[in-house]
Amino acid sequence: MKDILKEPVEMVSYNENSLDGFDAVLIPGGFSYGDYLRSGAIAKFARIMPSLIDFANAGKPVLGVCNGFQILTEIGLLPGALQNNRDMQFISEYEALTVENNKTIFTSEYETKQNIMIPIAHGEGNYYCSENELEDLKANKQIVFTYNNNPNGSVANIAGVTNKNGNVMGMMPHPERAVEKILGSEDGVQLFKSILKSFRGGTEVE
Amino acid sequence: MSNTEISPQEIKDKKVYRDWGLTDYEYNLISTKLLHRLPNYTETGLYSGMWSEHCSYKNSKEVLKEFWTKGSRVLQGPGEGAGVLDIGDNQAVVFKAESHNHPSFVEPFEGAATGVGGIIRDIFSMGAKPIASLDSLRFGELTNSKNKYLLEKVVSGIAHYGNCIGVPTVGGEIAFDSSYDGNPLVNVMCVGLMNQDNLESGLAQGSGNSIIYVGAKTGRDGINGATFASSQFSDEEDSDRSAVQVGDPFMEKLLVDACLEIINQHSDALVGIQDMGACGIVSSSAEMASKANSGIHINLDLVPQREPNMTPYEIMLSESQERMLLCVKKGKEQEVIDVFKKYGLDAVNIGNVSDDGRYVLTQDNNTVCDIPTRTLVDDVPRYHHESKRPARLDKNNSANIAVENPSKTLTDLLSSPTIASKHSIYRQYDTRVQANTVVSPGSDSAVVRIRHTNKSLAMTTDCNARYIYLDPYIGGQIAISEAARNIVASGAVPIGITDCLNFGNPDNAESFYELDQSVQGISKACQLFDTPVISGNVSLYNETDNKAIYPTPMIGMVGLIEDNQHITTQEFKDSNDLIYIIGE
Amino acid sequence: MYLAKIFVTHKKSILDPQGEAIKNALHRLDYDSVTSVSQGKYFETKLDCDSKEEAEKITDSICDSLLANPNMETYRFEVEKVGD
Amino acid sequence: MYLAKIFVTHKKSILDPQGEAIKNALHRLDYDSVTSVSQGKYFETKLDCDSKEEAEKITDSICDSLLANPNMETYRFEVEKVGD
Ligand SMILES: Nc1ncnc2c1ncn2[C@@H]1O[C@H](COP(=O)(O)OP(=O)(O)O)[C@@H](O)[C@H]1O
Repeated sequence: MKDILKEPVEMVSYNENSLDGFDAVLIPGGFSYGDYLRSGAIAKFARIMPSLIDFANAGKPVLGVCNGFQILTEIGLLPGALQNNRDMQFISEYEALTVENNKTIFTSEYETKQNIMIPIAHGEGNYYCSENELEDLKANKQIVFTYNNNPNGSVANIAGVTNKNGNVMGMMPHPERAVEKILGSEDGVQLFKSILKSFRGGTEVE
Repeated sequence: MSNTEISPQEIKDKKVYRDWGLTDYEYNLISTKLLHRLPNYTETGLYSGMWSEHCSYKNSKEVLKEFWTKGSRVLQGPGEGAGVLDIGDNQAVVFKAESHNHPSFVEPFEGAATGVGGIIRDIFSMGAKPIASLDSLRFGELTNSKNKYLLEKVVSGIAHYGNCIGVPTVGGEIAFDSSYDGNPLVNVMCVGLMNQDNLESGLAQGSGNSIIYVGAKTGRDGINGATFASSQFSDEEDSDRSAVQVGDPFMEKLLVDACLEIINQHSDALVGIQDMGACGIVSSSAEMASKANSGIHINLDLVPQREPNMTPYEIMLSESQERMLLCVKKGKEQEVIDVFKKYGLDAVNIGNVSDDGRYVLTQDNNTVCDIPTRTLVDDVPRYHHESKRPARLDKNNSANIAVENPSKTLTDLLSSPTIASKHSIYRQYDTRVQANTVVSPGSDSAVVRIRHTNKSLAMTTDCNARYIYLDPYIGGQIAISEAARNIVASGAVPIGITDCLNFGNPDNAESFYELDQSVQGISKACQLFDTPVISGNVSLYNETDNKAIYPTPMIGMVGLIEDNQHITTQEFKDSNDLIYIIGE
Repeated sequence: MYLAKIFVTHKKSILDPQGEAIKNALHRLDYDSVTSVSQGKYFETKLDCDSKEEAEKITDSICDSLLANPNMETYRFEVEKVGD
Repeated sequence: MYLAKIFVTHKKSILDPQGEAIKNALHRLDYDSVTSVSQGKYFETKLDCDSKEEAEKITDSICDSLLANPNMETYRFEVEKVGD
């Protein structure tokens, strides 16, 4: 964010208890608490979490990537759960995704059905939700990204979903690792531009 | 091994020291020349660990002297946790490789994982942020299900540790040959990046300064791992289970962050820092003290312990993972301990530096060890080995290979596991975490950019052991040349190497010849490529039932890319591009 | 002191990738008589409580909040009194 | 058809980072009465065998060769006859 879009960002420790003054929250990947037990299971009790839930319930944007997605499902801000990959191996790979819904604050800079390349790196990225939940997700257009070649066994090829309100999104692929040409893809940049654009009441971001 | 300690006299009479790997000659040297008395149980244990090949290099020092270690970029050559090279702009690259062969055979997942953890500690103990790791693996043929199992577990162990701690595994190499049946090789290399001002060393000096223990508690895991690593396998030892160490990458992540914070922000408090690797507390503390001609006094009651009733021997030789030893200026202890506290890590002042040169341990107010520090580190005998050229080298080695059906030969070659794509392996590694990986596995060498500059580092591991087997001297040169070709092909200039010398028993004159000659070949080639040897590791006794592995000196090479425009990858880019073959 | 033995298992309706992977591995090893495998987690916790009821209450609450993910898992446990 | 319930647990002397992490999390959540946690695995397998003895023999062999890691883990199991 800081390097590419020249926007100020700050790291907030899991041990703090306030998110006052922030416009948006990104919960990054990485293995919180060693991911013992289940990914995200222990992190959901970090001291910052109640503030995060308030922040999300106030309608402000929250994006969870990879481990961040797992945490958001664990604390109930997003439906479903993430379980072990179908073949039980960690997978690190560039994956082709389809943008299913570009009417969210996270995806307005993409075209619907646009194909993008974003890397994944996870061992527990196999998205699961019940049939009823899946019907709801579809009906509310909460499915934002799908995999073109489902690498991990996710239900309905789901790679990223939002909450009903559309202000909380979780995704297993790493858009923040696809923001520079030198690293292989810039397809993640539009996602961050979309968020900024929504703050600025729809003004384009350069 | 029982916990009831036997008396010094019994150790001598029953030659118990032999079970711990000390020879009669070594034991007599210790008792008659160095101590002028019989060492007690604890002391004998400390000597057996410190005088093992793994800690002392007593069988390989003669050979390692031959390595070319100079060069204008060298800020730190062999001898510290890792080597350091100047890459300009006041920055430095730090790297080293380490073998974890024996532990990975006994317990492949944890053995490989803790190998990664250990090499990462070597890197940040120098003051560098670990930015990438690579591996170099050898197994027997995959037609054997035990080898398949080892491969699967080793790869997932490396993946687990690297992925959890957030250091990308960006490359490596792997080959299969029946000579590694029963003795796989698991070598890992780590590369770090630092500001030259932060260069640290493993020193304990200044009488009265404090020795601080940080990280995981000490348990009985891996006790005597180093002496164990230096003795031959036999089929019975398959069931040896005492040496299993379990890694905790999350703890290590905290250790990295906390130690780097101390190095960056509290350097005036810090005298020296070293990781506790092979032979745990004894090797780190004795090496740090002997480097500064200091003595050291440790109170074992203060060492954090995971299990009750541990003996001094067990505490000192435990190889529990994720532990560091620091020497901190008197009066600054709390400042340092507070930083670790913030990260939720145990940090305890367990002793002090002294100026009497003695290595003193106390437990329950009893002195359990009091010996000159230098006898643990500097007085280890160095062995000169007989070298004999293996007869096979003088046989007519030329082979006539007639290819009758080229397309079949091609598909046969491509489907042999050693040549086939390694995608199924490296897809399990998080190759891009930290978001600096420009070229991930699948090309010639990996490329990791240096953020906020226009520069990058290229890195590769290589060794074709068959060439070394056929001609150790030329084979050694070929290994360096192959690594250099991979580095150059990615657009970088080779700047230095690390190595892991995996060989058989040096007492076997032919094995020793292979070691000696390949080191000379490597050294010669390094001089020609201007790639000094700045760090490395030796793993001897890689034998099963007296049959040695192929001699396998793994080379880890790093290159510098001064302008990111120069980065190139392996694949063909466009149709109609011309293809050239360069060279003979 | 009480000992709780806790079993966390996959809900039946959900595909269990671990169980499947193990079953396939067993078949490759010629254990053909194995017709199904499910893998769950097994915890043993020691609790310093005054009564069995209290230990059960705490165990239930721990399972609910941390040890099991109610979206995909169910749990059951047994509590017994033990020495020290 | 037989059902085997298999418990795989950590050997005592071996570091158990998972158990520690869970215990620490529980203490942060003020479950102070929990004095120790160890995490193991729990399997249920169905076996199509002719006798309980045979099912037990196979289960033992499966544990030994695949489900438990003899370097770090121990196991125990119970086999019972079930329908279908
Ligand atoms: N064990 C491994 N771990 C990670 N990457 C590997 C491993 N083995 C091979 N690779 C990667 O696969 C690619 C091809 O490797 P290799 O066949 O050794 O290439 P070369 O012969 O050109 O050196 C390289 O990018 C290398 O880093």
